[in-house]
Amino acid sequence: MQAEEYPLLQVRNLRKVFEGLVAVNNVSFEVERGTVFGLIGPNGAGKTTLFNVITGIYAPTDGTVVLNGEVITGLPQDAIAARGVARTFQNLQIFHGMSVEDNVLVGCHRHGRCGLLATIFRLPAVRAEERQLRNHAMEALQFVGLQDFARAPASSLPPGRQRLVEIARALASEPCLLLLDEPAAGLTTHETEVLGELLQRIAATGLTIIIIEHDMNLVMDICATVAVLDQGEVLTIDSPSAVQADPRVIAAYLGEPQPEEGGAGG
Amino acid sequence: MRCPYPRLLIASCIVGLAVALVVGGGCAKPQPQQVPGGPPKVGEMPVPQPAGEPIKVGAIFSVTGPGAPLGEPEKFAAEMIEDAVNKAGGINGRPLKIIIEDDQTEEAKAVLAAKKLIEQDKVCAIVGPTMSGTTLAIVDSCQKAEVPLFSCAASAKITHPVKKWVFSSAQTDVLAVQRIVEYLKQQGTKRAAIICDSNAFGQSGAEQLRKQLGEAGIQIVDEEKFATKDTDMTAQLTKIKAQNPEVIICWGTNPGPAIIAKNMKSLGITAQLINSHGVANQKFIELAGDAAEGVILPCGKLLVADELPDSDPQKATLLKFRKDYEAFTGKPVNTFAGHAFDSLQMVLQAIRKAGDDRAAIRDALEQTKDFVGITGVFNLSPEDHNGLTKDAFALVVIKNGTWTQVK
Amino acid sequence: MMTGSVLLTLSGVNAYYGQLHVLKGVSLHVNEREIVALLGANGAGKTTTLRTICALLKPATGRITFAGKDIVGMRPEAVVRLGITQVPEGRQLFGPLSVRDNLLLGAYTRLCAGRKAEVLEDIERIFELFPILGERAGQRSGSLSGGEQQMLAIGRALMARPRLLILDEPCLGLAPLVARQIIHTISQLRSQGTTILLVEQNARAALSIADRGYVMETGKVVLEGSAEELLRNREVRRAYLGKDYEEV
Amino acid sequence: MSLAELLQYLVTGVTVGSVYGLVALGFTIIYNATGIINFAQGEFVVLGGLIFYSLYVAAHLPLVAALVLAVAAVALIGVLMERLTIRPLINSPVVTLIIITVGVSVLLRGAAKLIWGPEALPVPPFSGEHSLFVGSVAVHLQYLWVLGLTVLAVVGLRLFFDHTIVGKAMQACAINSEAAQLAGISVSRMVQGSFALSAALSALAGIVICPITLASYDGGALLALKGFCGTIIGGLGNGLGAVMGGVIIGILEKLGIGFAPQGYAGYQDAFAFVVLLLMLFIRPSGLFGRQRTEGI
Amino acid sequence: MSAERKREILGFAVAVAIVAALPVVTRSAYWLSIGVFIALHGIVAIGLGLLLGYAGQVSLGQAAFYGMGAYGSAILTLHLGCNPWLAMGAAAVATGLIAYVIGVPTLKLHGHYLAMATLGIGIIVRILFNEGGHITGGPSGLPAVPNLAIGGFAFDNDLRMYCLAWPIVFLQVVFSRNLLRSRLGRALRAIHDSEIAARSCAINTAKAKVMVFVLSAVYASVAGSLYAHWVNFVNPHPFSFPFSLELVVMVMVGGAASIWGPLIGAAALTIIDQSLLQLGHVFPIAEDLDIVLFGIIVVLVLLFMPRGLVRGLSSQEAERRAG
Repeated sequence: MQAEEYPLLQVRNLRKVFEGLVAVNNVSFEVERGTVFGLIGPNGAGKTTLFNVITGIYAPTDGTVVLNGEVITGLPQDAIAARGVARTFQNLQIFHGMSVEDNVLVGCHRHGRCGLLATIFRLPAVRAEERQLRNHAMEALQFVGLQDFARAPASSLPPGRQRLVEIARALASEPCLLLLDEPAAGLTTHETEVLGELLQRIAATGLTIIIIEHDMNLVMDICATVAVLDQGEVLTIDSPSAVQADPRVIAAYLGEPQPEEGGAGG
Repeated sequence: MRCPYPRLLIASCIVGLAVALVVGGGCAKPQPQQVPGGPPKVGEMPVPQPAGEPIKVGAIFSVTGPGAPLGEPEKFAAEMIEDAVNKAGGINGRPLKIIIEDDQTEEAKAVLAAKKLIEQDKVCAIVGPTMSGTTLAIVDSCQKAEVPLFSCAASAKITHPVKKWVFSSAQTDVLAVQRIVEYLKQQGTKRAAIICDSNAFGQSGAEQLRKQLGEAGIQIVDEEKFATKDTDMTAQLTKIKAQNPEVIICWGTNPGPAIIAKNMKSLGITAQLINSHGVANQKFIELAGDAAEGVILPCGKLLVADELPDSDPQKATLLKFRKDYEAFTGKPVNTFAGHAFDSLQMVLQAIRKAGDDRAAIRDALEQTKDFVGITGVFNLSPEDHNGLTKDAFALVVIKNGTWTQVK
Repeated sequence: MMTGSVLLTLSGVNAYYGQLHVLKGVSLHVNEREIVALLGANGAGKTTTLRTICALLKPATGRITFAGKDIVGMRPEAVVRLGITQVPEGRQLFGPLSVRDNLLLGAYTRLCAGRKAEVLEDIERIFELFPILGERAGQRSGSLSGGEQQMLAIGRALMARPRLLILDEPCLGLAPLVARQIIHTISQLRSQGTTILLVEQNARAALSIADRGYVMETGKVVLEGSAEELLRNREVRRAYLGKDYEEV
Repeated sequence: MSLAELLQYLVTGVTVGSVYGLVALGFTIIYNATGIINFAQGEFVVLGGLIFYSLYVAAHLPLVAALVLAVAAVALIGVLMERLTIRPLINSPVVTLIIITVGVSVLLRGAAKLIWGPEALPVPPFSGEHSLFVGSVAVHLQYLWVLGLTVLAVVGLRLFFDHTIVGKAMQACAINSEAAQLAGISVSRMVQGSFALSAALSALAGIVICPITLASYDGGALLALKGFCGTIIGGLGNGLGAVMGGVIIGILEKLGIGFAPQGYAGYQDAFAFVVLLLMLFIRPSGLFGRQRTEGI
Repeated sequence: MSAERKREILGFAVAVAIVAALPVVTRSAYWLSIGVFIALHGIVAIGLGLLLGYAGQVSLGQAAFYGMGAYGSAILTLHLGCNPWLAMGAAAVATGLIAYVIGVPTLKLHGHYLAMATLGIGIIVRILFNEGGHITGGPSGLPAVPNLAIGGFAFDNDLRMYCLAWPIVFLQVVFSRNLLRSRLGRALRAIHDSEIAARSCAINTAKAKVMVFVLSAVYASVAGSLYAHWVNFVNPHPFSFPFSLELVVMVMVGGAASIWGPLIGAAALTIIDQSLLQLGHVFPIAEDLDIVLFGIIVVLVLLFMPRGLVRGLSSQEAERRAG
C-alpha cells in the first residue's frame, strides 16, 4: 500500500549507447497505475531498446528505472519479470516446441514454488500446484479466446493467434505492468480488430500497460497518454489526439515537409 | 499433425537392420558350417580328418583401437595355430574352433566379448585379452562363470594375487626389471632416470623400477611421465638431461619410446637408453631409425633366436615359430604373437590331456610343467599362474638395425 | 522523365518464413530508367519483397522476371550477374574491411572475370560521386559515420554496374541533412540511366523523387499510382498514421 | 632451472605450438565461414602425414612434390566433406552440425586405419636427423622446417586474405554472408573454399611435424584438442589470434612439464586445459578477441 | 487429455514389455549384458538428453560424471569399506555437488564455449583418475569392486543386473516425464526455445541450467556406480573423451528432444556397434570396416533424420533463424 503514492513506473534520464551509437537518449517519463501508455515513433527511434532496458535485457548506459518505488535498473531480466513486469516481443517469441497451454503455463512460472526433488517424485504438493497453475493458464486462455486451442502446438497457429498466445502468457503471470511491443505488427485487418478489442478488455481490468504500436487507431482507442520518440529522444508526451495533430510528429513519420509544400497535416 | 509413418518406417528399418545384423552375426559363428565342408583336399593329407563336435576355444584380442599393434599379431598367431592343428588332425580327433573377438581396446567391449564367448559360444577356455585393462575388466566374469582365462597381458595384478581361473603368459615387469637391475649392477651404474608411459604398462613398470632400483642402491635422479599419445617428449628429456644421469630407463610401448629415442638424439643426450620389453619388436627399430642404435632392452628370446646356443631349450621352438608365423602371415614375427602362441598352446595341451571340461582344463593348466614356449619355459603351479623366471629374458642391444645379445 | 520498357515484373508472388505467410500475391513492375517507391508500415513485407527479388528467399508461387528472363530459382550471385544489386537495410558493410575493399567486393563478379582495369576506373567514378569515400579509401569501413557508410553501401552496389538498383531504407537513422543528400544522390543516379526500386520510411522524401509507387500492407500491395497521386492520397497517410488521421 | 633449459622449453614449445597454431587456424577458417567447430580437423592433420608418408617414403617422390600433392589431396577430402555432409545440413542447429563432423572424423579415422594400418609410420626428417646447438640448446633441423613453413603459411594466408579478391570475398562471407550474396559472391563456393583451405593448412601441419612425431592414424584427436584450445585462447574467429593461441598452448605445455615437480608430468594435458578453463571463465572472448556485447 | 495419456501409457507398457521379454526369450549372458550396457548408457543418455534436448546446453564431458560414479563407488567400498548401496548414493551426492560447483561458472558460457569448457573438464577429470596414485589405482585401476546386494542376494550375474538396471531406467523415464510435465520442465523447454522470452517469464535461466546439469550428472553417476559394481573393476580408460562424444552421438541419433530418444539412441548405437563387430566374423575384411561403417551410419542418420530416430524428419523451421 505504501507504494501507492508513487507512479507505478518512473523512467529517469535513461540513456543507452551501443558502440558509439546513441539508441536512447535522456528519456524520462512516468506511467500512472491503471493507465495505458502509448509509445510511438518511426523505425529506429529506440522504442524497443527502451523496452529492453526497462525489462533488464540491456543495462542502461545511464539513468534509472523505478518500479513501485524500487530501483530496478541493473537487476537481471528474470528478477525484473519476477517483480511483475511482463512483456511481449515485436518478433514473436513463443516457445514453438510447446503446446499453447504449456506456453501460457510458462507465464505462470513465478507463481510456482515446488523444487526439483518434489517435482521428479511428483509429490501431492506438485500435483496441487499443477492443477492451480493449469486453472490459471486456462483462465488466461479463455480471456484471449484461445481455450479451444490449448492442446495445439503453438507453432501451428497463424501469427495472429500466436500473438494472442504471447499476450495470454504475459497475462498469466498476473503482472503489475504489461509491455506490448507492436502487438499488431504483421496482423491482418481483422486480426487487428480482434486484438484492439482484446486490449480494451485488458485495459478495462485496470492493468497498467505500455504499448509500442504503429497502428494509430489502436493507440487512439486505448491510450491515455502517448509519448513520441524520434532518434532516441522524447519528442513529446501528450494525449493521443494532441500528438496526432502535432506537426513535429507528422514530420517524423512522413519526413520533413518540403519547404514549398508548407505545413502539411493540418 | 503430420503423419509420422514415413519417418517411423525409416527409423525402424535402421534399427531392424541392426538387430538383424546382431542376430545374424551372433548366430553365424556358432553354426560351424565351414568345418564339415572345409577339408576337401583329402588326397594330400595323410592325417585323419578331425570329426565330430568342434572344440571351441575363445580368444579376445585388441584387433582395433590403441592396442591394435599388439592385438593384431596375436590374432594372426591364433589363426595360424587353428589352421595347423586342424591340418594335423585336430585335438583328440575333434576339430579345433578358435572364436576370436575384437574388444577394440575397450573394457566394456571386452566384458561383452567374454560373456558372448562364455554363454553364446560355450567355449571351454578363453585366451587373451591383449591389454591389462581389458583383462582385469573380465577377470571377474571368468571367475564367476568358472572359465579358464589365459591372458596375454603383462600386469602383475593379473596373477598376483593368484586367481583360481586366471593365468597369464606374458613376462611381468617384475622379471624384466630384475634383468635390467642385474645388468646395471654389473656396470656399476649409480644414477638412473626413468621416463614412463602414464598408462597401466608404464606405471606398473615405474613402480617396479622404483622398488628394485632402490633396493639395488641406484639413485633415481629424475622420474618423468608421458601420455600414451604424446608425440614430443623433449621437455621431459630436457629436465632429465639437467640431472645428468648415466642411464635413462624408458617404459612404454610404441610409438612413445621410439619418439623418446629420437628426441634424445636431437637433444644430444649421451646417457645410455634402456627400454622395456614393451618395444621388443622390429617396429621400434623402424620408427626410431638411427636413434635406435645402442639401445639396450630385455626381451623374449624370440628376437635373438639365431644367436642362442644350440643347447638352449627354446631355440628349436623359437625358430620354428618364426618360420611358421612369417610363412603364414608374410609379416615379421613379433613378441606379442608369441604371447598368444604360448597361452593358446598351453590351453590346447591342457585340453588334450583333460578334454573340454572347463574345470578339468583349469586343473590341467595348473599342472603345466616345463612347457617350452616362445616367451620362456613355463612352470605353472597353484601358487604361480605365470610360471616364468627372469631367464625368460635376454638382454639385447640394437646394433646395425638388428638385435644382438649383450654379453 | 522518359521511362522505357518493363525491366522487372513480379506477378502473384507468395512467400513464407516457415509457416508465416509473409507475401500474399504481390504483383508489381518497374520500368527502365524509373524510380519506383515501395511504401508501407513496419512488417508490411517490403524488405521481404526485396529479398525475394534478390533470390535470398525463394517464393512458394509466382513469377519474377527481369529483362524478360525468369529469375525464380536462380542463385543470388546469378541474379547479381544479371544486373540487380541491392543496398540492404542497415548498410551491411564488411565492417573490418577497408572502404576500397568493400568497393572491390561490389565488383566481385567482374573481377573474377578478369576485368580489373575497368573496375579500377569504376572505383574512381564512385570516388567522384562520393568524394568523402576517396579520402577514406584505406580506412576500416566500420569506422565511417552513418552517412558515409550509406554512401559506401550505395557505391558498393553500383560497382556491379547494375541495371536495377534496389535500396532498402537508405535514410534510416541518418540526420535529416544527410538523408536529403542521399535522396539527391539517388535521383542523380537515375539521371545517369540506372533504374531504381526504393523502400523508404520517409514516404514524402521517397515520393518526392519517385515516378511511381506501391503501398504495401500485411504482405499485400494495397495501392499503386504515380508519385503525385500517392502523395495526395489519404490511404498513404492511413498506412502510416492510421485511418482517422485526417478526420481528427 | 638454468637459462639453457628454459630456452630449450621455449624452442620446443614454439615448434609444437606452431603446429597447434596451424590446426587452430584451420578451425578458425571453417568456424568463420560456417559457425561450426569441425571435429574432423585432427583427421586432416593425420591424413596429411599419412598421405605424405605414402608419397614421400613409399613412392619416393621428391619432397616438394610429395608435400604439395599430399596437401592437395587432403584439401580435396575437405571439399568432399563439405559437399557431402555439411552443405545438406547447413541450416540445421549447430549441435547437429558438430555431431556430423564427429561422424566424419570417426569415418576418416577408420578409413585411415584400414589403409595405413594400426601402427605408427616413420617419416625421415626433411634435412636429416641433425640438430643445431646454440650453446647447449638443441634445435632440430626439422624444427626449422616447422617454424619456416608455419610462418610461410601464415604470411601466405595473410597475403591471400588481404590482397586477393577471392580472399577478400571469403572474409566478406565470414563478416556478413547475406551482404556477400548481394554482392554476387557465391557463399556456398566460399564455404567450400574455406574447407579446402582449412584442410590444406591442417595437412601441412601434419606433414611438417610427422618426422618428429611419426605418422599414426589415431594421432589426430589430441592435436585437434590442443588446436581447439589455441582457437579459444586466441579468441574464436580470430585467425592470427588462433596461431598465437596455439603457440601459447605449446609453450605453456612444455614449461608446465619443466616446472612440474618430479613425477607430475602426467598432468601436462590437464595443465593446458586448466589454462583453457580459466581463460573461458575470466575472458571468454580470448586474449586477442574483442569483447562482444550480447544482443538479442 | 485422455488420448495423449493413453498413448503415453501404451508406449511405456510396450517398452516395459520389450525389456521384460528379453530374459524370457534368452538367458544368454551376452544378450543380457548388452541389455545392461544399453541400460547404463541409456541412463547417462537420458540425463544428457534433458540437458541437450530440453535445456539446449551441450556437454562434452559427461563421461567424467559417469567415471565419478564408478570411481566413487570403487573408492568408497574398497578403501573405506562402505556398503555398496551407500557408496552409490554417496557418489551420486558428491558428483552432484561437484557438478554444481563446475556448473555455476561453466553454464554462463554459450554454444562452442560451453562445449569446450565441458570437454576440458572431462579431460582434466580423466587425468585425475589416471594420476590418482593409490586412491584411484592409477592407470591400472581398482579391481575387486564388490557387487550390490540385498541381504544375501547379490546382483552378481547378468540377469540380476539386468533386472536391477532396467527398473532404474524406467524409474528415470518416469522422473523425467514428471519433470518435463511440470513447471520446472516447462521452464527448461522454454529456455531451449527462446532464452530471452524465458527470462521475461521470470525464469532464472542460470539456475535452471545448473539444476538440470546437476541432475544429468547425478544420473550419470548412478550409471557409473552400477557399472563399477557390475564389472567389479574400474580403470580410467572407459571414462575418457571418446565416450563423452559417443554419448552425445547417442542422444543426437536417438533424438534429443524426447524422453525416449536418448534411450533409443543408446540402444541403437550399442546394438549397431556390436552387430558391426559380429559382422567381422561373416566378412573377414569388415574387421576395420566396422569403424568406417559406424561413422557412415551416424552421418546418414543425421543427414536424413537430423532430429533423431524418434522424431525423424520434422517440418519445424531451422532453429538458427529463430535463434
